[in-house]
Amino acid sequence: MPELYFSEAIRQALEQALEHDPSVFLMGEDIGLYGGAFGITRGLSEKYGAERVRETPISENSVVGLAVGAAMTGLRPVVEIMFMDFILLAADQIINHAAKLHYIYDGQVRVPLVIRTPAGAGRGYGASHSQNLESLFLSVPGLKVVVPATPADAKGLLLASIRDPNPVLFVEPKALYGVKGEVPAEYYETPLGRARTARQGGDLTLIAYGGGVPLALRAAHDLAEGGLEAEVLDLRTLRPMDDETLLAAARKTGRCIVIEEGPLTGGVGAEVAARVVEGAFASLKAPVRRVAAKDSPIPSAMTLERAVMPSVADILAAADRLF
Amino acid sequence: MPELYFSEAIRQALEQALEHDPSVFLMGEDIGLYGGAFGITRGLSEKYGAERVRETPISENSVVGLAVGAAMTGLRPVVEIMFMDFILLAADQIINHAAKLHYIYDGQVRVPLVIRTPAGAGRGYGASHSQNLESLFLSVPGLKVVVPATPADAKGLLLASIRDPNPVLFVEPKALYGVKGEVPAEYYETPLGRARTARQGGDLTLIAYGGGVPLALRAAHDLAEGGLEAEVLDLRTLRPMDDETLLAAARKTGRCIVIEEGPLTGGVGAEVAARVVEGAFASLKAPVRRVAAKDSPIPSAMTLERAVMPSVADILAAADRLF
Amino acid sequence: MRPLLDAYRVMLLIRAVEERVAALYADGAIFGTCHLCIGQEAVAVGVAVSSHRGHGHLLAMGGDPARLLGELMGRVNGYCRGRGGSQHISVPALGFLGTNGITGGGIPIATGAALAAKMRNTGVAVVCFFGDGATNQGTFHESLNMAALWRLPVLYVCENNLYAMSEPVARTVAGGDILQRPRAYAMPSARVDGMDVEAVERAAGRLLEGVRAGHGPAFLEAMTYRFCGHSKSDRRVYRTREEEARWSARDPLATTRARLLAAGFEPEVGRIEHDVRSQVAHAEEVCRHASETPPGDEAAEAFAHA
Amino acid sequence: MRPLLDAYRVMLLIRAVEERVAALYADGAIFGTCHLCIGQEAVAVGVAVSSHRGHGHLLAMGGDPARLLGELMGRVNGYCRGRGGSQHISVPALGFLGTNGITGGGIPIATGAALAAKMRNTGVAVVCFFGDGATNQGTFHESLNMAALWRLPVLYVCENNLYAMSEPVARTVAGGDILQRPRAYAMPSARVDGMDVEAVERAAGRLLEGVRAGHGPAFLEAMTYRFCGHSKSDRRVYRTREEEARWSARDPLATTRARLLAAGFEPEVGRIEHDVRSQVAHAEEVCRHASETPPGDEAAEAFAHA
Ligand SMILES: Cc1ncc(C[n+]2csc(CCOP(=O)(O)OP(=O)(O)O)c2C)c(N)n1
Ligand SMILES: Cc1ncc(C[n+]2csc(CCOP(=O)(O)OP(=O)(O)O)c2C)c(N)n1
Ligand SMILES: [Mg+2]
Ligand SMILES: [Mg+2]
Repeated sequence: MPELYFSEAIRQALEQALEHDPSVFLMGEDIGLYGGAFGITRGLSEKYGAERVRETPISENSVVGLAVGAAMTGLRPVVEIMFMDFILLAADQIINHAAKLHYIYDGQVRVPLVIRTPAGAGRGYGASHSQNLESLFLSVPGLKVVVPATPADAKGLLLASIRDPNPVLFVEPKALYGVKGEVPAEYYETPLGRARTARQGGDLTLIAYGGGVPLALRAAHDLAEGGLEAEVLDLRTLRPMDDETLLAAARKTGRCIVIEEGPLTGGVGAEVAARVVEGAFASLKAPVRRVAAKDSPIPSAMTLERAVMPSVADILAAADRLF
Repeated sequence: MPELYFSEAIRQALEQALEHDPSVFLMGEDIGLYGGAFGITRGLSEKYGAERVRETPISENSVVGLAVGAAMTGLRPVVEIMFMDFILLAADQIINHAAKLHYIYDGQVRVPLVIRTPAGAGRGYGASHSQNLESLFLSVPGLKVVVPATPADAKGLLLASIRDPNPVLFVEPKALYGVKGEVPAEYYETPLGRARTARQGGDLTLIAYGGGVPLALRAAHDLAEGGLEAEVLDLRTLRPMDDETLLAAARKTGRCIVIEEGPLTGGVGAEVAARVVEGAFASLKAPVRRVAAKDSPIPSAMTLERAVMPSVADILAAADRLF
Repeated sequence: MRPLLDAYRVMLLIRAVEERVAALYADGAIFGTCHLCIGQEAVAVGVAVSSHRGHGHLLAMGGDPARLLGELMGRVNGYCRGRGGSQHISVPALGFLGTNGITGGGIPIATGAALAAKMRNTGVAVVCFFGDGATNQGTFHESLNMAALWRLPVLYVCENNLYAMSEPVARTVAGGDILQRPRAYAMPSARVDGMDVEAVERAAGRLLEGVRAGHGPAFLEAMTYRFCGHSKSDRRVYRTREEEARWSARDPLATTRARLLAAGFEPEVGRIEHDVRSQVAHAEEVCRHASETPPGDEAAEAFAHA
Repeated sequence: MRPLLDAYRVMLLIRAVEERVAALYADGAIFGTCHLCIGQEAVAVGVAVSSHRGHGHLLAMGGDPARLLGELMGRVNGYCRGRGGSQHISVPALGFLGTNGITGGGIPIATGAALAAKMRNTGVAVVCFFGDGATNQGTFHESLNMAALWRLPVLYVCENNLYAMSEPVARTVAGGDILQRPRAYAMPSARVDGMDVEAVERAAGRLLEGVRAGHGPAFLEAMTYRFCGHSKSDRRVYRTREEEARWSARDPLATTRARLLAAGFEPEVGRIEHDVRSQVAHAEEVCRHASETPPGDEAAEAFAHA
């Protein structure tokens, strides 16, 4: 199977979607010749033209709003928000419009819209270019939230998101763009709403998603050297969350750590912990622990950014407290 | 002590702040002669003038942005966002700017800014005028989130919010505007970050805030008739959350229900549940249960709105499952 | 005069429905809030994406008064079975994309529908309604800029009723002239007396011709007035009774009726008035007999299923 | 010629610092990203709320190159000890409210500072910098509208460098003329050759006079060019080398230097060049010796304490 970078897997998904479905089109800032800030769309405007790879002015809220209108009337827009931080400008169109219209209009319309956006820190870009804001969107009824952790999932989940009849927030951990993995060449969809067991283990369960998954796997590796076998669950879709797989993984070991790159308070980990407690209380041998970023804006200096972001050491420390 | 409506208590706080501190001023749509959509600021522009009770065009993001700039340079703006739903338009200025500047500018600036906004359903206003969006703002480092549940707290917490050196999101449950209670006439501040025990009880703990508090108290009343004494905790400040009081209340009974008016998934209840599990696991006799709105947009029809919102019956049903 | 008779029928229907809405609201039969467009009927005739003040637009697009009233009353016969309510009604089958509770929220959506129309080559032109207040929202500018850049088939119609809730245009629109805004994007624009239905139709028709011909978006400002308060709780302290009287004297219904009578259409006018009265009475009857919408699995239905 | 000599010194300092920033970034001594203003120095001289491309503005306001470099390098001597980085530097003590990583995000903040200046009667006028691309953000319009309505003391300076990242103005600004935008709010405005520092100072001075006199906001569009890529990873596929060469020929530093030499200021120019070189070398030295900022209790410091 061909090996692709995570970023290439996304580009391939976009290309196959454009090829496969004439109603798909892309919108975003600098996504044409320039190829987008992370080069994801490089080459696509040359192949599919400026109509279907539509560069926009810097107007995030209305760009998403236009996509909502286009999605309601027969197209499938895929919007790139250059950095997830900028999505806050479009919060109104996403939450008050895209996510609600299907329900409040009693099923008469659908809003098949994908918003792709790179998230996360690790590059010293500072507080306005480094956030993981997915937890803000977790509480929005009508919106799906997807975060891939491998190149193969990046492609399959993106294709499934584009075909989904709902608005989907597709979060791309930018730290993973440079990760390589096997990616089937043909068109395929990886179903939304299903978690993936990334590693088997019977002693404790590490629940992660996106950029947290490689951290969890590294921690699992270290734990194994100490004789503890960690199961690693990759949530993949945060909403709808795969309760069945999540609860089975939690019950299997009774000891859980939830890992995320966003800040601790009000994070995705809170929701996971609450679900695990509600659904697997009898099996729990220890409190569900959360490993996340510190509750501060993301600083730019490398020393500070590292201190604020969650680490393998944090996971190991949390694991220690489970036994 | 004089009895005031919740809405009057807020007006009194605004009036005393305007009187007490010349750097305080109000901004918002229709807050002048009209008195704001809910009449909260009625009479204030007549008394303090159009400069300090400043009506704005419909431009939520920039109105908050102006307030950020004014707060950085010596004033204490209090912005009214007419309905909490509209705050999504200002998410960028609140989250990317107001909440971050103090930290990223290394303490050189402060942003003492209050955003008051009415939240919640129950009036049939429909999906764009009924949301509880506080859980979205719970995960924002640098932002305080306050939700009063009584007239006395509405006044004291608002005055404390206005004097706080940080941006504060002050959520006003609109269903409570018409509730009466004793309110001291003089200027006073109720400290942020401290929960309040609204009712004592040893059998189970109901943890609520804002409009969830009266629900919890009604449920506690019904439970008492069945012989169960519920403690009712009013969180008052969601961020920073009063862990000490919260955990003590959870440990006291070992049986907890968290109640909120916003939707279940990704809600404030998730954070509370996660904290209780992390901090009071050994005392828990049952899983922490969450009672919240259903995970749908808020419908307008009364029958549907009622079905979607949390009820006393929901709390009683959750309590049943705790024993 | 056939078109004017048709216009009169639609305007009268709008007025009659709005009056019943006001009465039903006062009786408690309608829950929630709603924004009446009484006085502004002349603007509504002929057009597809609306604002919070959208009952008239929907009726002008051929909406069924019974299904509109049913929506406001939360009945199963409502266009959205009461899920939406006054500010969130959509009737895609009529080309009515929807009312919108967020001021300025519908403007990019309309513009996106125009983008889709252009990309799909459907020949459709979109009409987008909003008020003077909405022109202060960032989305207004962002959307007009994109529409102009991409020559999208959309006619923006600003119903300038002199106030955004209680705030007069002079205090919210810098420079005071809304038409300077589309002009900043080099967009063709015109102002029209919004109380004169024929003038509105002519002006809109002229601009729509250009839009349909592929010349890109256009902008129409219709000067109008809302006869009632902003919403049901409005005490109208921000304007004088004299100003209201001046505008009432220009009631578009009265003007249109007078024109028709002067042209000898008394029998037709009588018939229309009778028809509309019974149509609205019937609509209300239908709603009173329709059941309130029973809740289902609302959370599951927040998502569309494949 | 004293002012021109001063201007030359500042511009040279900006250029020299930016060149070191580029080199340090290439060496890995600067982490993250940054947007150089090389080519745009002429615009920066004299002004207080900035954009993502703000090093020059800060230096022009009297910023210390060592503390600027220290910020980019994440050292304790940085203005914000590295917490902010290139796009989030504030030096309130110099009246420099801050750079801003959100395109258009600084515009309402500057406007709010002007509101505070007016309400507090401080006599301060605020200058707000942003690029052509930022004029497409809703905040731009919303803020200009409020500034004009309330006659706030703010000068908006649009550095039109023909591109927003890779997107040329013709493809992002409908009608192509940015000055039509402030005019829509009846705001005094002017366009100036942004490569000519004297012209910029004159034009800004003229507009600021009105601003300071209480006539309300004004708008200056400075036509300029960024000589480097948008940020460090930019391959500049969207513009030609010929275009770049045409603009390079108008390098504001070279022009200013030539004027000074022609006026016989060779010794002064030499001294300035020597001073700046050693100032920047010294600044870099200071930073290399400063320690990296050690983490503290970052979460606790997210809040201000009373
Ligand atoms: C984002 C947002 N802000 C504020 C409101 C509250 N609101 C509803 S209508 C209105 C006035 C709108 O004025 P205009 O656009 O002139 O329309 P009109 O009501 O006059 O028809 C306001 C402020 C809202 N619904 N949405
Ligand atoms: C809200 C937001 N959208 C997009 C970006 C990414 N971005 C940074 S600078 C820039 C271009 C800005 O263009 P312009 O305003 O002309 O300034 P210039 O870079 O040309 O100086 C873009 C798109 C951003 N930082 N913030
Ligand atoms: Mg109006
Ligand atoms: Mg530019």
